[in-house]
Amino acid sequence: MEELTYRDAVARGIAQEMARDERVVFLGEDVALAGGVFKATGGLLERFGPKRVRDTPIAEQAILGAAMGAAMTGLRPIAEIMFSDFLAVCWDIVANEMAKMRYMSNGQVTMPVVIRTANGAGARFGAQHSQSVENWAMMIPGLKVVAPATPADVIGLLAAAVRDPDPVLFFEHKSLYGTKGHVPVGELVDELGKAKVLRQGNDVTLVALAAMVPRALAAAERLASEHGVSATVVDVRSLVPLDTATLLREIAHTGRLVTIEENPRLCGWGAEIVSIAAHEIFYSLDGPALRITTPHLPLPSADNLEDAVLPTVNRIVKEIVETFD
Amino acid sequence: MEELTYRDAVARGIAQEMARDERVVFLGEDVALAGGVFKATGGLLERFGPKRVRDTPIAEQAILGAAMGAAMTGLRPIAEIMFSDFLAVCWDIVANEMAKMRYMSNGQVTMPVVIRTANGAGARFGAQHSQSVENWAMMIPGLKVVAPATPADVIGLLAAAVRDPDPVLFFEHKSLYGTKGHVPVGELVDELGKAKVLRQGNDVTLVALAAMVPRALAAAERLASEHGVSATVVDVRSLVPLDTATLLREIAHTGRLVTIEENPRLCGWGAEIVSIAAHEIFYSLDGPALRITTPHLPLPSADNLEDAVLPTVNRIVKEIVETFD
Amino acid sequence: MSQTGASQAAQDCEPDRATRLQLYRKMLDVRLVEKRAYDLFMQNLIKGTSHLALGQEAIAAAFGVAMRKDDYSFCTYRGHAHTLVRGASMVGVLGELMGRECGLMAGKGGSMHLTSAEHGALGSYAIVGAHLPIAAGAAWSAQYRGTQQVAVCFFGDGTTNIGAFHEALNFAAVWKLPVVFVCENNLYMEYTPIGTVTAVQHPAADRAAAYALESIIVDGNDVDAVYAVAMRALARARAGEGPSLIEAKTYRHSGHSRADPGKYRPTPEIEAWMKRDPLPMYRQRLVSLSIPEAELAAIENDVRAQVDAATEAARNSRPPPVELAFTQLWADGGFAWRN
Amino acid sequence: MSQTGASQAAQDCEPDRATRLQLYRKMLDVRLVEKRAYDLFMQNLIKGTSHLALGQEAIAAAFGVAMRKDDYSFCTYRGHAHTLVRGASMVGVLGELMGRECGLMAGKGGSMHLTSAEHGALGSYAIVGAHLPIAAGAAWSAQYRGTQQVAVCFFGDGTTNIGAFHEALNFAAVWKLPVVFVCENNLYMEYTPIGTVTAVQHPAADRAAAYALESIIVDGNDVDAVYAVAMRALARARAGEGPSLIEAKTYRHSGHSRADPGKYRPTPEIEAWMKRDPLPMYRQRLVSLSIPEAELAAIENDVRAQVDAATEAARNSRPPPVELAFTQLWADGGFAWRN
Ligand SMILES: Cc1ncc(C[n+]2csc(CCOP(=O)(O)OP(=O)(O)O)c2C)c(N)n1
Ligand SMILES: Cc1ncc(C[n+]2csc(CCOP(=O)(O)OP(=O)(O)O)c2C)c(N)n1
Ligand SMILES: [Mg+2]
Ligand SMILES: [Mg+2]
Repeated sequence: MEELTYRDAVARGIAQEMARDERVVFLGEDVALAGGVFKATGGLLERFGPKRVRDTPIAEQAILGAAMGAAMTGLRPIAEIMFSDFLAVCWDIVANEMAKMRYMSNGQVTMPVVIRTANGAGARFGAQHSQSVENWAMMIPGLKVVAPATPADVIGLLAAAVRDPDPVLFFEHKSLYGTKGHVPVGELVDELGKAKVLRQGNDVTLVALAAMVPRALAAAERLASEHGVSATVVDVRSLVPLDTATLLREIAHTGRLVTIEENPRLCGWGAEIVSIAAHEIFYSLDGPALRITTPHLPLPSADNLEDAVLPTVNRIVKEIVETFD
Repeated sequence: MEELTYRDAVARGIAQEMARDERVVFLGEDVALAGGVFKATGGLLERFGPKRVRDTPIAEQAILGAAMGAAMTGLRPIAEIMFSDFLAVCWDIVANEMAKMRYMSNGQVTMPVVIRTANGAGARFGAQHSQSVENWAMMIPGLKVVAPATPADVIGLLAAAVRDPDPVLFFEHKSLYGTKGHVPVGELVDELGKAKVLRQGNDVTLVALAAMVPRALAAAERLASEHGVSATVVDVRSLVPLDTATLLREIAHTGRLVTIEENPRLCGWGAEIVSIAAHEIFYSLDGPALRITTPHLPLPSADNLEDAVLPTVNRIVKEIVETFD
Repeated sequence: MSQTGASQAAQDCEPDRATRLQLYRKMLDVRLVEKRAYDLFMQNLIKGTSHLALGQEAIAAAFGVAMRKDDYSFCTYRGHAHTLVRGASMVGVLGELMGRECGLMAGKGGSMHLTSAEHGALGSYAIVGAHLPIAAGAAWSAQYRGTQQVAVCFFGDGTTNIGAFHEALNFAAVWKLPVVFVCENNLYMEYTPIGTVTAVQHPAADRAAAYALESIIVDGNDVDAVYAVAMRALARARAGEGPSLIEAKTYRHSGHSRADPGKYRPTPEIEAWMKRDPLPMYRQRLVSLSIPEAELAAIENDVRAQVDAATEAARNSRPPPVELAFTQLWADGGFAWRN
Repeated sequence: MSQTGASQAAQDCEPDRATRLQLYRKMLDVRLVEKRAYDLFMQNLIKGTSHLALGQEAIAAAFGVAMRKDDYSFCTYRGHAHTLVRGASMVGVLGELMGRECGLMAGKGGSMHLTSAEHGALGSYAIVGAHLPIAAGAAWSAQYRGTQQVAVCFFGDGTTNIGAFHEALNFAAVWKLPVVFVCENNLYMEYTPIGTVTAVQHPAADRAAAYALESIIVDGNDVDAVYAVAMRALARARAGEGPSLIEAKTYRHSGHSRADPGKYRPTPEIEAWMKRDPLPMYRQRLVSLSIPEAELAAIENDVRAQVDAATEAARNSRPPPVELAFTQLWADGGFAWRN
C-alpha cells in the first residue's frame, strides 16, 4: 500500500498500461512536454518517448478522429480532452462515429479507445469549464462511461478501460485531483460495471458518483450521528455498464432511494436509476425517491455562488431529513 | 379550418412570423433556393427574398454561430440544422454558448433564436440520420425544447418559439412530415410549456412525444377494445418548460405511468418524468412505472430491423398489458 | 481545365495496358452497379436513401487500382463506388442497399455506411467531414506501426467548408501522416452550387497552401490522369513525406440522392459534362490505343453478368433476422448496458 | 518582422497627437489593471483562473481607439484587455475577477467571461474558436440592419487550428460580412509553441488566401502599426467590402494563466521580447515626438489613481447575494424549467 494523489494515479495508470502494451498511445493538448494542464500526465513523455506520447494542436475533432482511426487499425489510444465541456466541440466523433461504428458495420470494426477528461465543478472556473457531462455520454448507445472517486479506482478503472475493446469515456473529477488515497503496490486492474457499497445502512440508500461520493459519505455520518438515520452509500463508479444488481439490491434493502448528482437536474443519471427502481422494485420502495442535483443552471463563477448551487453535505442532509419527515 | 401537411405547416409557420416581424431571418443548408431537403421551406425565398432567407455552406458551427451573434444584436433568427444528428457537429454553440450566455452575463444578453431540425427515425436512413436527440437538448440548462406532433402544433409552437426571448430547440419529426391535420385559418400562436391531454382514461396514463403520440393513441384504442384497459394519453409537446402540473395530475388520476419514448433508453426524458412522479406523487402511484423506449442501440437501416427496435403499437400494448398482469 | 502537377505526374505514371484494362473494368463495375441500384429503387426493392456515383466513377476506380491491398480507405454516404473498387463483393453492396442478410453489414448499416474491413474499406460516413480526421488516425496508426500503409479519404466539395476538414488537414500535415485526401468536386453540395458558398474558386486546391501542401487539381473524369496523381500521392505518403490534398473535378449524372431529380442544374452544364462521361471517353481512348473492341466487349459482358448474378443473389437473400438488431453494439457481441 | 500591407496602412493612418495619447492611455489602463489583477491573485482575493494580457496591450488598445462606440467586440478568456478598452469600468472588471457584486456580471461569469453589452463588448468566450462564428453573426446583423457597425473578434494563434476558425472565415468571406478577425499571435497556446502544431509559419496570415483574403501581418507590440491596420480593416468592413484577417505578432509577459509560471519559454526569447515591451517602446516614441514627459506622467498618475480607486471599490463590494445564482437563466429573470 502506498499513498498517492488522484492526479498522480492518472499518470500511474497510463504508465502501467503503456508499459504493458505497445499498442497503447496517448495524445492530447499540452499532455506531453508540459505534463498536462492538471499536471496529471507528467513523466510520460520522458518514459515512453515522443512517438507514443504526443502533443496536438487545439483541434478536438482531429484528436478524437485520430484516436478513432488508430483504434480501428490496431492501436489502443488514450486521448485527453482537457475539460469535459470541450466534448461539445467534438461530440460528433464521440456520439455519431466512435459509438456507432461497430454496430453499423455489424461487428467488422472494433473500437478500443479511451477518452480521458477533467469533469466537474468546484474550481471557480465558471460555466464553460465546470460542467458535469457524464450524462452526455451515458445517453449515447455504444459508449461505456466511468467516473472514479479515488486514486485506486483511477488506476484500476483506467486499466480496465484501456483493456476494454469498446470506447470508454473516463471522467476524472477536477476537484479530486489533489485528494489522496491508498493504492496497492503492483499492477492494478479493476472491472468496468461494478458499483461499490461503501457503507451499509438500513434506512436509506445514497447513490453517488465521483466528487459526490465523499460528500455522500460525510452526509451519511451526519445522518447517523445527528438524525439517527442509517444510510447505505453506493459509489456507482460505472454508468455504462451499470451495476443494477448491486444498486437494486441496496435500494430494496433500505426501501428508500436518494441519488446525489453533481450534474444539473434534467435527464441526469439519477433519473435513470430512479426509473429502473420505480419499474423493477416498485413494491420494495417505502417512500418517495429523492434526487439531489445541482439545480438546472449553468455554473456561476464566484465562490459563494458556486458553493450555493453544488450539492453540499449540508444540503444533502437537509433534503433527506425533509423527505423523511 | 383547413387541411395541411406537417411539412407545409413548417413553411406556413415560418412565413407567418417573417411576415409579422422583419427581425425574423432564416438560414440553413439548401433551405432557400431548393426549399429544404424535406421540402418544408419551399416558397420562403420567393416571398421574403434572399436577404432574409439564406443558403449557407455546410458549416453548422457557422450557421448557429451566425444565428447566435445575430440574436444577440437585434435579430430573431431561425436556423435549420438539416438532421438533428448533425447537432453533434455544432453542439458547442448550442450547449456551451447559446444556452449559457444570458446566465453568464447576468442578463445583459438576450438570445431569441430558434433551431429547427428534423428528428427521429422511420425512414430507413440508418444510425447517423435517424436519432431522436431531444434529450441532448433537454439536459442543457438554458435551452427550451419543443417537439410538435401535429400540423397545428407545428405552426402554433413555432410561432411561440420565434416570439420567445430564449433559445428554443424545435424538433420536427421526419416521419410526420407527410401527415395531415386540421389547422385553423388565420394567425396561430400557441404557448410553450403546455402538455395536451388527448384522451382521458382511468387505468393508466401514457405520456408520449412527437411520432410516438399517434402510436400512443392507437395503443390506447387497442388497450380499451382488446384488454379493457382505459388509458389517458398526454402529448408532452414541450420538454422545457415541462408541464409538470398537467403530467402529475394525469398520472395521479390513473395511478399508473407509462412513458413512450422514441429515444434510446438511458437518460431519456421519460426517466425524468418518472423521477418527478416517484418523488412528488409517490403515494398516488399504484404500481410500477414503465418506460417504453427504443432499446439502447443505434438505429439499424434495414426496414425490418428498424421496425423491430422502434416502439410499435403492438409493443406498447404488449408491454403495458404485461406490466398490469 | 487548369492542372497543377497532374500533367507532370501523368507523364511519370503512364499506365500500362493491363492497368488500363483494370481501370476500365473498375469503372464499369461501379457504373453498372450504380445503374442497377437505381433500377432497384424504381422497383422499390431499395428503401431509405442512396447517393449514386454515376459520372464520378473514374476517381474511385483510379484509386482502387493504384492502392495497395492493405491500404485503408474512407468515404462518404456516396460510397458504393469506393467500397466496390477495394474489392467488396457486388452482392455485399447490393444486398446491403436492399437490406438483406447477404449485405456487407447484414442490413444494419445501409447504403450510407458501406464498410468492408477485410478489404480495408473502413467505413462510409454520413456526417459531412467526420471521416477526414478518422482517416488521419488510420494513417497515424500505419506510421506508428511502420507498415507503409496509406489511408485514402474521399469526400465532396461541400465538405471543404466544415471545421473537421481544416482540423484534419492541419493535423495530418503537422504529423506528416501517410494520408491522401481526395476531394471529388462535382460542383454541387446537395442542391446548392459550391461556388455560392465558398470563398475560393477551387474549394480544396485553393486551401492546400493553408496546410503547406501542394495545390493539386486533376480532371476527375480522366481515369488515367487521376491514376497518375494517385500514384504520386501514394508514393509520397509511403516515402514518409506526408499527406496530399487532391481536387478532382467531376460531375454527377443524377441528383444528389434518390429523392432528387437534380433539376436545379442548367441544361448546358449537364450536356457539357455528359459529353465528358468518363466511361465512353475512356473506351474511346482504349480503342485509339489499339485495344481490340472484342476485348472491351468481353469485359463489358463479364461485368454485366456479374451485376446480374449479384442482383439475383441479393434478391434471393432473406431479410436479416430480427435478432441481429440486438447484436454487435459491444465487442462481446451483445448490447447490454446493465447486469 | 515581415509585414504585408501594414506599412502601407501605417502611412495612410498616421495617428494624430490626441489619438496617440489615447492609445498610450488605453495601453496603460490595461497594463495597470492586469498588474493589479496579478497582485490580487497573490493576495488570494481572486479565485479560479485568470489569463492576463501583459505584453499584449497594444493590440486591444489600438482597436479600442479605432473602433466606433457602437461596434461590437468578441474576445476570449484572455479578455480583460478587450473589455476594458471598449469602456467597461475598472471596478466592473476587477470586481468580476474578485467575484463581487459590483462585477460586470455580479460574479456569475468570472474572469473568463467578461461581458459589457452596453459598451458593445459582447462576451469573452472560453471555448477556443467558438466566438469567431458568433462575431460573424453580429456582423451579419449589422449588415442586415444597415448600421455600418463592425464586429471585431480577438483570438490567439492556437485558435487557428480549430474547425470553428475555418467555418467562420469562409462564412464571413462568402457573405461579405463586416467583421475583423484579429489573431494575437503570442507564439504559444497554453504551454505548447504554436510552431510545433501548425502546418504553416504564420498561423493566421498564411491561411488568409484560403478565404480569398489579403494576408496581413502586423507588429502587435507597435500600437501605431496596429492602429493603422485596424483603421483600414474597419473602413473596409464599413464600406461593405467584407471581412479582414489580421495577424498581430506579440508575446505575453507571464504564463498562460494564473497556474503557469511560463517556464517552458527560452530565456533569450523572453529577453528579446521584453525589450520590445509595447509600453516603454511607445513612451519613448511619444517623447521623441516631443510630447512632454509631464503630460505622460500625468496620464500615468491618473490611470494609477483610477486603478487604486477601482481596487478599493471592488474590495469594498460585497459578494453577490446567493439568490443571484438562481436568476437570469431565462429572459423572464428566473430559472424555472417547469410549472
Ligand atoms: C455535418 C453535415 N451537414 C449536412 C449534411 C447533409 N448533407 C449530406 S450530403 C450533403 C452535401 C455534401 O456535398 P459534397 O461534400 O459536395 O458531397 P457530394 O454529395 O456532392 O458528393 C449535405 C449537406 C450532413 N450529412 N452532415
Ligand atoms: C476547444 C478548446 N480546447 C482547448 C481549450 C483549452 N485552452 C484554453 S486556452 C488554450 C490555448 C489557446 O491558445 P491561443 O489561441 O494561442 O490563445 P492565447 O491563450 O495564447 O491567447 C487552450 C488549449 C479550450 N478552452 N477550448
Ligand atoms: Mg459535391
Ligand atoms: Mg497564443
